[in-house]
Parts: sequence; C-alpha cells; structure tokens
Amino acid sequence: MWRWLHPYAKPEATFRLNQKLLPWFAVPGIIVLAVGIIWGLAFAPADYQQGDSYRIIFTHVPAAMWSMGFYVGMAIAALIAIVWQIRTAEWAILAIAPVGAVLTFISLFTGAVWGKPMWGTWWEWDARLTSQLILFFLYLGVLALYAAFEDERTGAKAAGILALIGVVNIPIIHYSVYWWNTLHQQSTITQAITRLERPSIADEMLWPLLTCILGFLLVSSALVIMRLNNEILKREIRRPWAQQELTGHTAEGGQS
Amino acid sequence: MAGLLSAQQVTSVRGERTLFKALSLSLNCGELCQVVGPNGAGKSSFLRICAGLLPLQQGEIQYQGESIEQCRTAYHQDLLFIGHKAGVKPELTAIENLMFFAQAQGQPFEEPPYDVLATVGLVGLEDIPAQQLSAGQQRRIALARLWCSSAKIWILDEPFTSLDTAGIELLHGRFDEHLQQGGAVLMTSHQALSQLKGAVSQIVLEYQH
Amino acid sequence: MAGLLSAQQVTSVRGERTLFKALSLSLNCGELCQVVGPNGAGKSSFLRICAGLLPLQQGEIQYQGESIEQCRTAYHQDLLFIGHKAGVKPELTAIENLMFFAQAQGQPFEEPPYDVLATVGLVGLEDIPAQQLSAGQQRRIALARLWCSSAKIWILDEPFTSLDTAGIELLHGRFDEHLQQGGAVLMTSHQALSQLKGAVSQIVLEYQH
Amino acid sequence: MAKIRTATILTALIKRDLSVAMRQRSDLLNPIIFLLVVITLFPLGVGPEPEILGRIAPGVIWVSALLSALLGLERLFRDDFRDGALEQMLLLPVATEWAIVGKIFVHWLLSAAPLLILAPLLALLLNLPQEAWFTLWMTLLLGTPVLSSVGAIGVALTVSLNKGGALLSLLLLPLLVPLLIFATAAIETAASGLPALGPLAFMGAILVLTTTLSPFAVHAALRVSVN
Amino acid sequence: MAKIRTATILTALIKRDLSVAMRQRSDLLNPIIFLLVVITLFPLGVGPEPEILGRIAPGVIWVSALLSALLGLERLFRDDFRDGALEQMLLLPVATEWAIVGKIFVHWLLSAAPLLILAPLLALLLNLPQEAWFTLWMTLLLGTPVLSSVGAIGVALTVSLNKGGALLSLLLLPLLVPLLIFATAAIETAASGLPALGPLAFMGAILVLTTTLSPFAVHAALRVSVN
Ligand code: HEM
Ligand SMILES: Nc1ncnc2c1ncn2[C@@H]1O[C@H](COP(=O)(O)OP(=O)(O)OP(=O)(O)O)[C@@H](O)[C@H]1O
Ligand SMILES: Nc1ncnc2c1ncn2[C@@H]1O[C@H](COP(=O)(O)OP(=O)(O)OP(=O)(O)O)[C@@H](O)[C@H]1O
Ligand SMILES: [Mg+2]
Ligand SMILES: [Mg+2]
Repeated sequence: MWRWLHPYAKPEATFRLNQKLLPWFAVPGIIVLAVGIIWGLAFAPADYQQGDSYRIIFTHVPAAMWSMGFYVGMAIAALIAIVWQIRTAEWAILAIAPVGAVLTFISLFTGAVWGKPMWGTWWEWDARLTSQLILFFLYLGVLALYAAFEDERTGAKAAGILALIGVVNIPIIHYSVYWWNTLHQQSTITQAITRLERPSIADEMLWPLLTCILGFLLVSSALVIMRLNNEILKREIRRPWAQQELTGHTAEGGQS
Repeated sequence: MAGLLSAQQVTSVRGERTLFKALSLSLNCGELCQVVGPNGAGKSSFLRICAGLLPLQQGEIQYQGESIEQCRTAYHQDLLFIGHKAGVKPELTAIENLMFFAQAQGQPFEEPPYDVLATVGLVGLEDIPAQQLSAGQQRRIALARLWCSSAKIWILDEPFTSLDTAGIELLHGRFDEHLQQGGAVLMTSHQALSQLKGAVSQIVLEYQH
Repeated sequence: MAGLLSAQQVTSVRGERTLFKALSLSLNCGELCQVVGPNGAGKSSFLRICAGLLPLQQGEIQYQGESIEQCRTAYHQDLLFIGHKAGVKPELTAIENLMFFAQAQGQPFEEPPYDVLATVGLVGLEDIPAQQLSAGQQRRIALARLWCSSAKIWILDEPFTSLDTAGIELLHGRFDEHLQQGGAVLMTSHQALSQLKGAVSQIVLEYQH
Repeated sequence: MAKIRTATILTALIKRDLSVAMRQRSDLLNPIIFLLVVITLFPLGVGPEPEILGRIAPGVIWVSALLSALLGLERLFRDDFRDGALEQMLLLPVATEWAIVGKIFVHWLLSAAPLLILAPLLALLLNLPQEAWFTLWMTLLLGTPVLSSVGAIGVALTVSLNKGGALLSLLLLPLLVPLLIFATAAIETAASGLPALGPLAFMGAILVLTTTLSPFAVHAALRVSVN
Repeated sequence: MAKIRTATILTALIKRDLSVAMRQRSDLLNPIIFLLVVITLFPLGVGPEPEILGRIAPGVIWVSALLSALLGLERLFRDDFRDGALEQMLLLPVATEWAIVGKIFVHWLLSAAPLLILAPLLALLLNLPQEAWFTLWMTLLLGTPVLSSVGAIGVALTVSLNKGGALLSLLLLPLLVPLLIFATAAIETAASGLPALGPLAFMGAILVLTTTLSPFAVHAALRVSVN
C-alpha cells in the first residue's frame, strides 16, 4: 500500500497525474451526462403510474448514490491522511467535501420536489430522508471544522478524523429502507447490481438511468480533480514547480 | 497635598490571614513606587486594592484627594492596570486587542497602530491570534498598552514576567519617559529596577504567618 | 554513546515561520542545559518537541538511544515536564494537586506530603484552593513536583516565573541536588543561572524572521 | 460628552466580544445549522406524525432556545475571568452595569437571534398551525432576553469558586418556569385562534423586570467573584 | 506490575476529576436543571392528555438526554486545555487511551447517573406505559456511555478552538442519530408489549464499538489539538 501511495505523497506527482486524468473525466463526463439526460427526459417512455414526474429519477438517483460514494471516497482520503500523514490526501478531503455536499443537496432537493406529487408532502421524517439529511450535515460539519482552525494542517487533520467517524452513516442510509418500513422505496438498482439479477425496472428507463449515473460520476470526479489541483497549486505556490506551472514557462508535461 | 494617588492606613485580610495592617502610600507625579516582598506577602492584593478591584477592610484609597469610590469613573479614566492575568483575549490578534484597549480607554485609533506593535517587537505577527504567540509575545501585547494610553497612573503587577532582557530594557525606557511626562507608576517585581534613571521608592511587605 | 536524551537535526516550522533548523542536543546524566533566546525564538517549542508534545518536521528525539515514539511509556515515566501552563488545577488545594501528581508519576504517598509543602513554603495554606493563592504560590505548587518525583529528566519552561528570590535560590539548590544524583535538566530561563554549582551548557536560539 | 464616551466604550466591547465569537464569517452559520440539527432530532425520536409534531412544536422550539442559551452561557464571563478581561471590564471608565448590559446583549444576539430568524422555518418543519406562528415569534422575542439576563446572574455567581453559586443557580429554575408556562400558554391560545395578549403581557412584564434588575445583580455578583 | 500501575494512575485521575467537579457544584446542576425544564415544558406544551404524552415520552426523554450530555461535554477537556492539565495527561506514563477512558467515565458518571436515577420519575411524569419503563432504563444505561464517548471525540477535535457549543453539536448530533433511533424503537416496541431485544442488542453493539474505538479517536484528535 505504502509503496503504491508513496509517489503521490509528493504534491507535484499528484498534480501531474491529475492533469493527465482530467480530460479523461471531463470530456466523456459531459458527453455521457448530456446523452443520459436528453435520453431520459425526451425519449424514455412516461411511467404508467407517475406520468412524467418520474423523470426526476434521472437526477435524483445518481446524485443520491454518488453523495454516498463520494463520502466514502473522502473517508478513505482521510484514513490515508491520518495514517500516512500525506498532505495531498488532506487536500483531497477538502476537494471532495463541497462536491459531495452539493450532490447531497441535489438529492435532497429533487427528492423533495418528487415527494410532493408522489407522497403529497415535500418533507417527511422518514428514515431514509432523515439519514440523507444527516449526511448533508456531516459534509457541512467537515467543512465547518476545517474552516474553524486558523492553521490549515490542523484543520485538515481534524476534519479528516470527523470524516472517518461519519462513515457509520453510510450503511444507515442504504439500509434504512429495509430496517424501517417507510415511505421511500427500496433499492432496486443497487440490489440488482450487487446480486447480478435483472432489476425490476423497464429497460427503456434503466439504460438512460445508468447513463446518467455514469455521467454524474465522471463530471463530479472531474470537479474533484480540478479542486484538488487548485488546492495543490495554492499550497505549493512558493515551490519552483508551481511557479513554473503558473507562469507557464515550461511546456506542458515538460518535466515530471 | 494629598498627592496623585494615596493609600491611607490600609488593612487587608484574606481568608483568615491579615496580609498587612495600616499600610500607607503616597504617590506623586513623576514618582515610581515598587512594592517588594516574598511570594504571598500581599503585593498583588495591595495593587488590586489600589485599583479598586478588591475591597479593603480598613483605610482609604484616594485619587487626587478624593476617595476612589466617589470618583470611580474619573479615576478609571486615568488608570492603567495590568495584573498577573493581562486581559489579552487569546482569540484576537495583537492589533484587535490593542484597538479594543485604546477604544476602551477613550483613545480610539484612526487606523491600526502598527507603529506601537513595531515598538514592542511584534512586527510580522499582526494577524496571528494571541493564543498562538509565545508567552513573552503575549505579554508584549498587554504591555503595548503602555504606549497607547494617556493614563497618568500605571499599576503594574510583575510586568517583566516572561520578557527577555531586551524587553525588560525597553520597558525601563518607557517607565523613564512616563515619569518624565509627569506620570506615576506603582508596580511589583521580584527583580531590582536598577536600570531606571529616576528614583525608585520601595514599600516592603513581609509575609505574616 | 547516545546520552540520556538527545535531539538530532530537529527542525520546527510553526505557521509559515521556520523556528529553527537542524538543531541538535545531547544531554547526559548530571548535565543541565539552558535554552536561551529572545521572546518567540522557539524555546518553548523546542522543549515541547523534546517532551513529545509537539510533532517535529524533521529529525528525531531519542531517549537512551531509542526514538521517543517507540519507548513512549518508559520515557514518560522518567520525564517531568512543567510548561508555561503548569497543569495545577485551580479548584483543588495544594495537597490534592500534589497527591495527584505523585500518584500519576507512580509514587503514591501514604499520607499527604506536608513536608514537601513545607519545603516549598506553603505551610498553612494546605486547605486553600490553588486559585486563591498568589501567583508565586501557585507556581510553587507546580514546582513541588520536583521534590516528589523520581523522574530523571526534567524539562522546565521558565520555572522561575513569579518566584521571589528565596524561591529561585531554593530551586537552584534542588537543581544541584538533582544533577548530583545523576539527573538531567533541560530548561529555559531569561535569567542567568549563575548560582548553580555545576556546569551549565547553553543552546542559543535566534529569532528568525 | 460622558454619554458619548459610554456609547463608544460599549460598542468597542460589543464589537470585541462579537469578534471573539466569530473569527470567521462561516461561524455565523453554525448556530443556524445547530438549530436545524436539534429540530431534526425530535421527529426522529418522537415519530413523524405531523399532528403530534405540530402539538409539541412550541415545546421543541423553546427547548432549543433554552439549550442554545445555556450552551453559550458559560462563555459569558468564565473565559473573561480566566484571562483577566473581566477585571479590565470592571476598570472601564463607565458604569460597569453598562458593560454588563453589553455582554448580555452579545450573548442574546449570538444565542437568540439565529433562533428568531429561523423560527418560521422551524415552525414549518414542525407543522405548527399557521395561526400560532406570530405568537411563537413574539414569545421568543420577549423570552430570550430573559434567558440571557437571568442566566448571566448565575454565571457571574459561579465564575470563581463560590460556594453559594450552586444554590443560586437552582433558584434560577423557578424564575424560568413561569416564563415557559406563559410562553406555551400564549402559543396554545393563538393556535386555537384566540388572541394571546394576556400571557404575552405577562412575559413583557418579566422581561422588563429582569433586564432592568439583572445588570445590578450581575455587578454585585462579579464584585464578589473577582477578588 | 505495569497493569497495577495503570490502575493506580487511572483511579488517581478519576478521583481528581470528580473532586474538581464537586467543587463546582453549580456546574453539575446545569444539566439537571435543563432536564427538569424540558420535562416540565412538554406536558405544558402538549397539553395534559396522558395518551399523547406517553407516545412522545421516549423521544422527549432521549432527546433531552442527548442534549444535556452535550451541555456538560465542553468541560471534558476545555478547562484542562487551558490550565495545562491536558498536556500533563498526554505525558502520563500509561497509554493515553486509558487516561481518556477515565475522563469519559467521569463525564458519564456526572451526566448520566442523575438521568438514570431520575428516569423512573420522568417516565411517570410523562406517562410512559409501565411496560416500557425497564426498557427505557436499559436504553439509557446502554446509550449514555455512547453519548459520552462519541462526545469526547467532538470535544477533543474542537478543544483548541474557542468556538461555541454550536460547532460541537453540529459535529456530534449527526453521529448520535443512530443511537436515538434504536433507543426510541426499543422503547416503542416495549410499550406495545413486545420484547425489545433486537434494538437493545443493536445498542449493545454500538456501545461496544464506540467505547472501544473512541479512546483511539480521541487520542488522535487531542494530538492534533494540543500543539
Ligand atoms: C427528500 C426526499 C428524498 C431523499 C432524501 C431521498 C434519498 C435517496 C437516497 C439517499 C437514495 C440512494 C439509496 C442507495 O443508493 O442506497 C435514493 C434512491 C432512490 N430514491 Fe430517493 N429520496 C427522496 C425522495 C424520493 C422520492 C419522492 C422518490 C420517488 C417515489 C424516490 C425514489 C428513489 C429511487 C427510485 C431511488 C433508487 C433506488 C435504487 O434503485 O437503488 N426518492 N433516494
Ligand atoms: N500554538 C501555536 N500555534 C502556532 N504557532 C505557535 C504556537 N505557539 C507558538 N507559536 C509560534 O512559535 C514561535 C515560537 O514560540 P515559542 O513559544 O516556542 O517561543 P519562546 O522562545 O518560548 O518565547 P518566550 O520567551 O516568549 O516564551 C512564536 O513566534 C509563535 O508565533
Ligand atoms: N482570590 C483570593 N481569595 C482568597 N485569598 C487570596 C486570593 N488571592 C490571594 N489570596 C491570598 O492572599 C495572599 C497574598 O496574595 P497576593 O497575590 O497578594 O500575594 P503576592 O504578594 O502578590 O505574591 P506573589 O509574589 O506570589 O505574586 C496569599 O497568601 C493568598 O493566599
Ligand atoms: Mg502577585
Ligand atoms: Mg516560551
């Protein structure tokens, strides 16, 4: 593990890697997302029960899934930062948190908008909804704790510890629909993926949904990578390589 | 004449112990008085009584011939007291602390007093919360008040604590200046004030068992 | 030989300022080392690094040739650290504070250590919460630990603060005793340690802008 | 002239205390999120039935008010006592009562203002009948200064070791309970569609009484504590 | 031999912390006052119908337990940080985790013990069905140590900041929600006459998990804070 991580402890190496990765996420991401959304909104058939309002699913489900996924990613970064004291991992926490918070917010918002026609209420104190709200608070907590410290390193470490502890919430969100019989429907898609069976959702709806899920992942990852690189540049501004990067004297990828 | 600040027959009892009895003091413009004595003798208590922070059992403290209970506001306007705990807020930066002290003493600065900070050797540390400064640097923030106050009477409880030799020298210089301008200083210190130009009167307290 | 306590090529950065670079120290039994330097030079930081309270950016601290990270418990058993903030609980009396310190160092007293209190001059004040004692007396409670600990290494940050001359002399005596018994002292002080019998080595830190 | 001086010193004090509490702009958000989190707890614990939620809403909101007042209360004088800022406050060239009013005001601002701003949202989330919203808000407006100023007396007494403190903070309880009774009575009257002027008037009386008297009590308590 | 040493040091630490707390008796009372006010507030707010009261009782008791634990939490490390006792704790010749266990234990004793004693009274006042009393008590017994040990992490993270309780609760309450959910589920099951072993077992698992892991997290957090 350490041998694999070690090269990326150097901020510059991560920066270079990110620079190479970014186009591979950003460009396909935007394309896939656009395709998925247009497919879902314009071409997928209307639901026989819900009519057109079900189309919120194409933003709700991807946002909800990745809000959890990115939290796990942030927690892994935190673990690395705490165990191996790698500064790039500390910055990764800060790069992920706002993106994750926005995803969580999108899922909450779209869920609420969807809830009005479906359940007749914007908000219900249902276990799934509440635990997702708590995920939002956790993201905010990580950001607030980081901001509360004058010293950035101390703040990042403290935020990392909190992020790590908060992971307990993730299984709760996921299993809330099984543990408590509540309004929110159970997972069809994640279950199908994990059990390798056909989901109980029509193919014409499934494929655009899967496309959207992939698109959300790629675009959000691209955002995280961009934020991380900004963070690296900001912290390393005094280093010669960062100076060169900013003033653009060396050709791209000239030295690494 | 009563002098700028005078204590008359002051007695102080703390807990069950009489710290001192019938202590008198008269401090005029341009004078410095050092209270000396072993730990626990009652030096800080006496200074706090003089500042009006501690009730006294007998006697009276007078400011320009008037009891300080009577002319509290006028007295406090003319008084600068720095105790063992200096009242520097650890969350605020040096500048913020200083701005507050100046305003509270009725001498608001137009702009941040960078020159005062430079005098006490805190250049480059303006934006750091006091908490994150070293012990001596925190003390220097408190002492920076001596450079931005128009108070005539200074009551200082062990001002040299945590200061390095350069800091102690600096403070001596400021005392001399203040005394020449007609101010008065009442202070304690376990160190001799040998570097001062002016005369130093002493009050010696004994530890009473 | 590695010595009792040694620091190798220690570098410390706080905030954006490098306090010191590649600082080394080797302290053997019977030696006293005084760290000197102006306010904010990094003396306290260095002492805290040596005690294992502060992470260091580069270098290593070793206790009997082993990194203090490795032999943490053994090191702490042999270490007595008193910082700017002495860790005296203001709510508890002198005796209670002392009993706790002794127990925590693994030397529980059978009965309250009145003799130690007498040594540091706190007779008659056993039952008063530390908060209500004078500054010097509070400091004396913390320093009383020096008389009831078997730790070999003492790390003391400005131990003379608030002490009167008698107290400073007392402490010098105790240092001499400790060094003769094969202990070691690492300390800071803005005062010269001229009264000590043994040799004093010095580490001089400069204020790096 | 002396009047203007008092005002300057008071603003300086208030400004300092506010900046101690808020080092960063983001600190402003904390109390708001805190309230939301507390409010989230109740539906989780009590169950989501809107009707029950609506009935306990006044209690829930008032409990959060009490909690946020108590949470900040310790800071009111204790930190100042420990670092010496309290003695400096007693030495300010103004009547100390004014300075105390300033400190109480800051505590109120930090603990109650977010609540007052968020109250409508909380009422919405907790399904409080719409008729009672304004009354809820009024009770908070009238009641929270009482929490701050009565609380200040307790903290001033206990700021240094003070044997009497324990007893006196128990005495505060009987002072707070009438406040709560009037507040909930007012909200309930309003929820059932009637005007709630009576209980509100009582609360106003408590407010006037405590805010005028407490600075003097606090001053006396501080002079005992700081010695 | 090393074992015995650890035990001595631990008892010394616990004894000291208890006597510090006993000196400041008034601080001890704060959480209790809060509890009592909360418990009086709800019957007042909800109205005296025993049935509704009984339904919300588990939630109300648990939420107030949660919030009153929060009230005393700040003191866990903050005073120690300010007077230097915290660094001395890190320098004790035992694994610091043990010392942290000691501190968590003291906090639990001071904040939860009154609650455990008062619980039957609260249950009575709030009209909780008698079948659920024992389960309520069990949930409190299993749950309050979790409050203390998870809370300790939050305090350790924020001890060097001078932020109000708002940040702390923002960090902590989300982490404590699972506990709240299981506890109220258990009580409700019991109130409807069924055995509540399932949720109680979950709580036991949470208890074991948090009390064993939190000392390590607290230690890591303290090392970040104390520098
Ligand atoms: C504010 C309200 C809502 C919130 C916070 C919310 C939250 C979530 C979360 C966190 C997930 C991801 C679960 C997982 O991957 O384990 C999810 C999935 C889902 N939600 Fe919602 N939701 C809300 C409202 C709704 C509504 C009103 C509907 C429609 C009836 C809905 C339908 C779905 C569907 C179909 C999935 C995909 C489940 C799957 O197949 O895995 N949600 N929601
Ligand atoms: N907690 C902290 N966080 C960040 N920086 C700190 C902290 N404590 C001290 N510093 C910085 O480290 C520098 C050295 O501080 P240190 O306390 O080591 O000085 P010192 O030599 O002991 O000075 P003094 O003689 O005043 O005690 C100071 O400039 C200070 O700004
Ligand atoms: N807050 C207090 N309450 C009760 N007694 C106190 C209080 N503060 C000090 N005393 C007692 O008064 C006596 C004198 O204290 P004081 O602080 O005046 O001494 P001092 O001469 O300043 O000593 P030092 O040189 O140590 O600062 C002490 O013995 C102490 O026990
Ligand atoms: Mg003194
Ligand atoms: Mg120092």
